[in-house]
Amino acid sequence: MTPYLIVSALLFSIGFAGVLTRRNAILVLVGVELMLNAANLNFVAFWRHGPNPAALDGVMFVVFAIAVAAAEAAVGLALVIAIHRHCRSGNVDEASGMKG
Amino acid sequence: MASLDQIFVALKDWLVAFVPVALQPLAGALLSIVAIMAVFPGIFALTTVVERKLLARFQNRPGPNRVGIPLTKIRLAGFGQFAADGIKSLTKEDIVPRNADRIVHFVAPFVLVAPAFLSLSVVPVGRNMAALDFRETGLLFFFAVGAATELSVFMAGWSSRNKYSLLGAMRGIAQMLSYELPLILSSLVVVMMAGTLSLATIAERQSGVQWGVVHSWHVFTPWGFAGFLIFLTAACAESNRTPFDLPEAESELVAGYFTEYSGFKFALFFLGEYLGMFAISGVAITLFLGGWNAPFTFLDWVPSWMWFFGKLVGFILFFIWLRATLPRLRVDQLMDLAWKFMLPMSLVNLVVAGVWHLAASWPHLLRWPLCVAILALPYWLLSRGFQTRFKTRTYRFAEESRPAPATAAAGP
Amino acid sequence: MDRIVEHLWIIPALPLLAAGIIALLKRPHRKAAAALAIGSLGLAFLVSCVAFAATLHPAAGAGTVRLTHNFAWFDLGESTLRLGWLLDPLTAGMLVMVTFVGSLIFVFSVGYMAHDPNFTRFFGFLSLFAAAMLGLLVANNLLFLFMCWEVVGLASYLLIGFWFQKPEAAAAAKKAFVTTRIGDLGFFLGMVWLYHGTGTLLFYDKGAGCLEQGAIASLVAQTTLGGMAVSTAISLLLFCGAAGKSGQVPLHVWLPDAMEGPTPVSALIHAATMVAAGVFLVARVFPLLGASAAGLPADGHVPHTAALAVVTWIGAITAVFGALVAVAQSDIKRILAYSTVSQLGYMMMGLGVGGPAVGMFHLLAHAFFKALLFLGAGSVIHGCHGEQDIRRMGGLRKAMPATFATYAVGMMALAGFPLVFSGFWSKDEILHAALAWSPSRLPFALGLFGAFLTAFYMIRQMWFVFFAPSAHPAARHGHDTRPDAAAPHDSPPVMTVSLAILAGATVAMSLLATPVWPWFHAYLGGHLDHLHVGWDADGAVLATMALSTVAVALGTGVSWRLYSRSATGTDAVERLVPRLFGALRGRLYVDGFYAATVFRLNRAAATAFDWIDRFVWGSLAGSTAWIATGFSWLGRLLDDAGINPGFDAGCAGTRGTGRLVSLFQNGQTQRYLRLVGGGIVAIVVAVAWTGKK
Amino acid sequence: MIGIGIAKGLVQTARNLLGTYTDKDRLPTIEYPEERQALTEATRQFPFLVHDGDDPAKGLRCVACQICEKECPPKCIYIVKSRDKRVDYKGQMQFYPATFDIDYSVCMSCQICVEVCPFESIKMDTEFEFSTADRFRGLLFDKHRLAKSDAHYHRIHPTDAAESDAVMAAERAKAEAKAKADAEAKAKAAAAKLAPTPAASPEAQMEAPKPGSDTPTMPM
Amino acid sequence: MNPIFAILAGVTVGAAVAAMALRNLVHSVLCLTVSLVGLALLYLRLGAEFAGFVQILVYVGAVAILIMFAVLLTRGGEAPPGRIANAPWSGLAVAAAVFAMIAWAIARSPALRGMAKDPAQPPLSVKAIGDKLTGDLVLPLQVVALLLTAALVGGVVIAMSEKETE
Repeated sequence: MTPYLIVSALLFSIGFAGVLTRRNAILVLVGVELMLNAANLNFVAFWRHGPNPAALDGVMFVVFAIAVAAAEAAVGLALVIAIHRHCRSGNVDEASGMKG
Repeated sequence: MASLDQIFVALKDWLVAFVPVALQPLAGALLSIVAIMAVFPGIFALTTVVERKLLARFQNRPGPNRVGIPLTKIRLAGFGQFAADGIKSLTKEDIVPRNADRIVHFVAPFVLVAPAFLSLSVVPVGRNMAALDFRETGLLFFFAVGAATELSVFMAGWSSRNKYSLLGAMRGIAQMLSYELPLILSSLVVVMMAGTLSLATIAERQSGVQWGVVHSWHVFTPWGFAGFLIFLTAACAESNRTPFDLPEAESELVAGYFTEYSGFKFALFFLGEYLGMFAISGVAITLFLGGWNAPFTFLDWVPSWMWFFGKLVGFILFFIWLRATLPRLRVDQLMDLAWKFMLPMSLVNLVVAGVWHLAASWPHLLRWPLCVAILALPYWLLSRGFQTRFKTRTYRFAEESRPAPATAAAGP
Repeated sequence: MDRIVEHLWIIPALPLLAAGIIALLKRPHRKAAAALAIGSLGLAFLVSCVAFAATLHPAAGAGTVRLTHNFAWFDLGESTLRLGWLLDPLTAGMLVMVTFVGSLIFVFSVGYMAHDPNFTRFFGFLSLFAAAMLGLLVANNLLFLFMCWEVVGLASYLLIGFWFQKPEAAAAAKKAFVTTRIGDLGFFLGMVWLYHGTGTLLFYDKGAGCLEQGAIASLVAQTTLGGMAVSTAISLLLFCGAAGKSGQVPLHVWLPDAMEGPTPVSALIHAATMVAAGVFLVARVFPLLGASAAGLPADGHVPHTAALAVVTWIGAITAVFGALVAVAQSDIKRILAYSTVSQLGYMMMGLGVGGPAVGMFHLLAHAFFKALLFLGAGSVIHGCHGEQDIRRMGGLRKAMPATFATYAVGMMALAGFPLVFSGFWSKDEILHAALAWSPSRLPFALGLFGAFLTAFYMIRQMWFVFFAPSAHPAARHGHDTRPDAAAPHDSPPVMTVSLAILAGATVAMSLLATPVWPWFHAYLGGHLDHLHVGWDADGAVLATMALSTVAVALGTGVSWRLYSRSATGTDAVERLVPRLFGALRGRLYVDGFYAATVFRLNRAAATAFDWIDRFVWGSLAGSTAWIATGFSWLGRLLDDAGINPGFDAGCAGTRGTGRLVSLFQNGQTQRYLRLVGGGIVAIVVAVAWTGKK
Repeated sequence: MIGIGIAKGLVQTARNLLGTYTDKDRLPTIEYPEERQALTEATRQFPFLVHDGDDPAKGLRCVACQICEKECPPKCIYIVKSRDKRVDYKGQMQFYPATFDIDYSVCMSCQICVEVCPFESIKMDTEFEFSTADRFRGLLFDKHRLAKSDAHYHRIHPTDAAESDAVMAAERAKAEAKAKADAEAKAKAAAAKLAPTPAASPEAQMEAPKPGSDTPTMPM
Repeated sequence: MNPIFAILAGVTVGAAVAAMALRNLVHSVLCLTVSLVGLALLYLRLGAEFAGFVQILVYVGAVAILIMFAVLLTRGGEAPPGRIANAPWSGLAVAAAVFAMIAWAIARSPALRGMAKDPAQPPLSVKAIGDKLTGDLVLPLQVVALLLTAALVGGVVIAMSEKETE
């Protein structure tokens, strides 16, 4: 149990570090994906070791999270493409203007 | 007869019994792996020759018929060809473009072949003969593993740094993604009706008897038949076979995403494609054509694995036949077919399956026409829409410039 | 009987199926589309007739036939959401009317839209509309009714904007959609409140429905703002929706504009069916409106509740308002549109003063003759090649005799010519009920005035279209820009036959509700078995009849006299009272008023928020930076003074502060996120620390 | 409807496939090294040099006039003229090729050399199996490899050979006639020196230019 | 610790680090894919077959390809010149702090200590998942379906909008 949680925490932190530092917007999204997946690992681990595995709650969470993450990726990447068209750059720090 | 049917299972058990108990599962798995790694590439090797020979015959040529046993006069009707090809591809120079991304370029063919083997391992090739039997998620495993193919195609196309490769990869990914939907939806019908994702169970469920002597294959129902046709078409596209071979269209893109591969890696791509075709054919057989079941009850004495491989050979021959018959589609036609025809039809087929299930107690005379009608009407409407798109081409300028008497002469 | 109500869903399902199939068809499949649409609605008509027949024979002692069939839709946590079908005389009558009139309009459309390239799409939309409307009628659940109600709104939006290439049509569609949405907001709130209050949205559910004794009693017992009963508040909110859909006065603006759609659409939506949905809704939830502390409204007796009073007043005002504006319009369809507004007002008034039977009879009668009039107008427009201005028509009596004859029937029914026209009886009933309304006689007076105006503007229209000598030669030949176009011609049989059938129905309807044989009341009220032929009305009925006849005659006479003597070109009334006429032509400036108030308010609010954003928040944010810069500037000043090099350190510190402050404002998401991350860690550590203690 | 066309196509190709096993016309391929198609007389592959008699070294008809070398479009012919002369088939003294090479890897089989040769000495062969491991030496044919007997020529292209024999016979006849005339003229001149008769000399003058004017325009 | 778990965890975490650290975007995404496959295998080890295969199907089959397309559409096929990170040290420090916090919480959690070391494989049939999805969770399922549709439309609209104005 604990090793899984540690792996999950590591993945979360790695993703978080990527989100915090990488300049490229796509890699920021990749970091977010990693964070989401870390959470999913937690769900599965707790489902397996939790008190009531027959209720399937953890697995259902994961299934829904995957579906939502797919939607998030689609919209996020569309945004990145739109920003790229607009600013001619895929870097988050260059898209800091709030006006047009 | 039962002994012959289970001969391989018995053989495996006998061999495994020599190993210490603790290692027996491992040994069993290894044996299965060896069997798969031996049988299917073997079929692949034979298929390459058979395909070339048959295609030649379709085009009124004899095809390869020379290479036999070296240093003798024995020709084996050309079946030594695959060994020659194999040796050639193993010994050819391995060329990597200077600008290529070496690691990705190297890994891509393996990413293609490994999932192909994995997906073969869930196909039940006979009674009790599936290397991996996921009782809950067999079909899902197949589709999940198949997803890696797209990645491999992308890796190969991108890492080559060649516009043809990249174009081929993009085409290939678009095609695979588009056709995966009808593929999954049409197999979903079977999952719905069988109530399980396990391929072995699905195959077993088709051993019932209907109409006296016929085994209840799914293809003998309206939804099964429609689903089978959709699955077949989508399978054709998923395995990049003509008429859906746009990703590697030699006349347009040289060889698509594996333009920049040579020697052994090229052979791996070739192998991977064919293994993918075998796997998807195997799944089609399992889902619709009764798996390892005989078509008629009085043929049950033939061992189950023979039926499976017989059907597989039938599939391979059919794919070759298709390749010899149909010209390649254009990209827009390809997408239209997937999204405007196959996807709606597979959704309609889901409805039909539901109706079939609800009408389980009805007499056949009512149930059949109803389901056929629900299928036929959208089919008719949708294909009417296509007629304008696929109408016969007229070569305006060519015909105008042609002198009048020559037109009659150029008839045939 | 139960089988019928169980399978009531077939009626809306048929057109829905047709709409679905038509949606798959392609443009050239015109015949298939028309055949599907008409066939499905015709079938629905037959099924409706069966359902109607079922309501004619109530079980002994049961009073009204009221069949329900409820079923669970889905589970929502612990509660189950249930839907159901309802068959009672109200539903059955409306079903027959909608399917009958609808079928005729569909047939008419085949001729009217014959040259439109989007013929197939048109029939798809029509079928969708019919399906939604029928679904609305058979619903036994306010939520399902609301869903169909919204689909009706959508279909109407699509149909009004059918010629979306015309900017007016697109704008009209948008206007109709938005305006009715305002009413629907009220409807929705009312529905939610009703659910909150009663825990069900089923109308009738063996005593547990929201329109039955138990639920209503509990609603009446509760009070809300200002001592108003909850039932009244809910009723008024629901009435908001009805007012939006039925074009009652504050929300009527969309209806005349909706005439931009094809004429059959105007006939179907804005005369016969959709606008009637609001009236139908009020009739459907009448028990709620009529609920008072005394309990449910009994048959035949209409209580005086606050909700019904509002309905009455709004109805009366609408009736007169619509009629007044109609007097000054010159577009043939627009006159009819305002006439519809006015007649809807009558219906509402009838509901308020006389109960469902009165209002609904006017609704049904109006549906027939207004559909007739609209189709007649369509025939005229079709015959005049798209000309819609009545001042440029004239003398069409001879050119299109069939249209003229049927139009005259419709016009007389609308104006309420005595005895053989349904409009007379239905209007008369409303007036009679208004006369008996104890709170005030003013609605009666308004109704009478409306009757006068109705006759006036209809005669005006008839005169301009059919009688007036044509001053403009172009009018004879259709449009100005096409001098070589054919002369006005009568419409093809496929159109005139529909007109004739509707005219016949209009006259036939008049037999159903005379005081001599009030069949319709008995039918709606559920005492058909007590019905007998005979005069048992009081003197007030006769008096009302006489008064309304006088009003109609007066209107007819004045109008005829004014117009037949006047020179063509200008309007007689306009010459008499130009200012009033101008005001009326400008629709009493309601649209302008909205433009000047609501829209401007909205824009002003937007500007204000923009200003606040820009200056208040902007300057707040800016001032933070300014303060920081100020500090650093100060620091530099001190440094420049050079009193002490030690100030360098302080200066740097200040500048650092400034930079630090500006760090928060640099638009770099990642920096913000870092702070968030650090903050979370800090909070967790802090909490853990204090928790340990 | 989608599918009908596909089915029709499948039937068509299936007929083709099965037909190859039953119908000779559907499988026209000849398995080459073992089976060979009989060559038609018009077959022409690469040029060779004709020699009369048995000895290629002596009997070559070529007189090293180098017309073919000049005319050859890809310039694959290389000729070195001999220093001495020898008697040719007409019996005249002519040069002969000391070297005559044709590079078959360059030759494009256009047959122009054959067209321009005035001496019927270069002709097209039907041989085509020249595959070799050495693409430079192996395909550079010298005069020993190029020389083939007139009998060979008769075997592969009998009609053409007969024609060229006829042409050569005519030439030879003319040459002999000319030689005879020359001899007679010489004799007459000698006689005239001895006893000049005015009647005889114009005859001889008229006859003499005749063969000379014909020879250069002789085709083939 | 089980060696198979150690290998899987190592591959997953290592690939994640590579995904976040590599310069070339395509390599990053490929590493992300490896990491996601590793996660799927971890799910399998935990007995959640369904979740594992769905993870591969969706992430490898769809999301990874989607990201690849986005990378190529934004011309990210080449390794970008210049800096690839903004002020990396402070970001890393924050991330490390977050990790430390979570790890501390895990280490000190009393709830974890009470849990069984390796409980019996819980039954996980796809049928049960299906029943759950169409039973209790039907509303969330509908909502997710709506969300996916909205995301589809939204994605198309966002990615297309600028083109019209240009």
